[in-house]
Amino acid sequence: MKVPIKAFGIAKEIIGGSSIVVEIPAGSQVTDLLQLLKEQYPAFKELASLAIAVNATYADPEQEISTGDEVVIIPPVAGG
Amino acid sequence: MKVPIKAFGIAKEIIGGSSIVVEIPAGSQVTDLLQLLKEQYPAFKELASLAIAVNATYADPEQEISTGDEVVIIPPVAGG
Amino acid sequence: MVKDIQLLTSPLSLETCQAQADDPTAGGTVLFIGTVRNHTSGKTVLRLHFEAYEPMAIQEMDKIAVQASEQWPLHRVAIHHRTGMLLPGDIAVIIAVSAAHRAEAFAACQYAIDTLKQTVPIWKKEFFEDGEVWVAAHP
Amino acid sequence: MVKDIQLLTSPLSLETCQAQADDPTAGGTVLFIGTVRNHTSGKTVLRLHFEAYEPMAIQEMDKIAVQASEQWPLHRVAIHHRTGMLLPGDIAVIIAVSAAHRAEAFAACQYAIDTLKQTVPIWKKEFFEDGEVWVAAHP
Repeated sequence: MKVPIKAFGIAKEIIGGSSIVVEIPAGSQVTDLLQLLKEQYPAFKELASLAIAVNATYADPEQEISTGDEVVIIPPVAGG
Repeated sequence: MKVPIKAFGIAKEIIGGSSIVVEIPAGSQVTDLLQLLKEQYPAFKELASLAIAVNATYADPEQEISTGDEVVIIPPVAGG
Repeated sequence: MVKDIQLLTSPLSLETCQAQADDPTAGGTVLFIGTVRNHTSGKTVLRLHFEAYEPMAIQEMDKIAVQASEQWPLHRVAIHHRTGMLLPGDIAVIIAVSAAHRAEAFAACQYAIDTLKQTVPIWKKEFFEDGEVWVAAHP
Repeated sequence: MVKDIQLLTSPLSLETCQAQADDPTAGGTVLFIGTVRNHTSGKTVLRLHFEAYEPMAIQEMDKIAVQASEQWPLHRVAIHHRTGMLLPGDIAVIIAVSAAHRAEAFAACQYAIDTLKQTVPIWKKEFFEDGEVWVAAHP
């Protein structure tokens, strides 16, 4: 399935835009997506951390991604 | 010696004014003054605490009072 | 517990946060104010850009207020975070907490800023004379 | 450590205290704000009068700032206390502390308000519909 993914902060610079669409098998988990992203964009491996939010909530690695989910790459946060 | 003593807060109401002059023997200590005040004004015994400041600093009980000292009765404080 | 959670592009107001947090039955209000520093590792910061994943940032700040009030009996919590371009000295975040006892307001306010820095999806880019850097991005 | 210690008969200003405490190299500023409560032991407070032994109150507040900065590495400390007649909701005291690390600013600010309430010669009389009382005077 095709999953649109939004990016913020340094992730936007790494993917070269504010969103991309990735092709992943149905039933893929967050951990699979993270691995795919790190393969496609090795710069992600150099970050202090990398998380995925699904529907505006931090997702567990085992969480399955479904069609229609809002998926967002969360590089290290630095609020405050 | 005659020592003028200033009062604030409830101490002012207890002595009935913003200052009094007490007669104490030369060499009297702060503890002697406190005892004298409690005898003359028994309402001081009912307070949660009673301290004496000499020259704008909390005085130890053993401190001697000298002529010219600024002596102030400090009832329980309640700033903030 | 009453909460007021905001992401704002306009300057943050101490008066507003204090008014939001103030409670006539509270033992005191504690505010944390984070301002933009003028130096980072010896380099002069010219300006700073805050970017937020807004719906999630609001939700995460809301969670912080809720989790704080589960740990301490709070009256009110206000969390205002600025986004966009800021200059050194500008206020980036204000957290205001009131509680019946001030020790609880201190503890909850400190918990809130510590947690905000760890969980809220807001990113900060510092601009120097010779370049720019996403803060905390790399180890 | 830079300090700004004031007893004031005019309304206290958050902006002023924040500006006094703010430091472009600090990791954050913590403010404690004490306002006049509208109730005490179930009775409505109409107004409140603060009286201070001024030179000693200033000296004791100054000591608090110095002692705090001996315990924690602080950048700036502002302590402003109001005197005279206040109404419920009015600000009675503001303590603002900045430090390189926010944990130190929190600890020092809490130390300052706790100590102020114990040592600074300021007295508070609460006025109710049916009388008045010097706060904390009796056990």
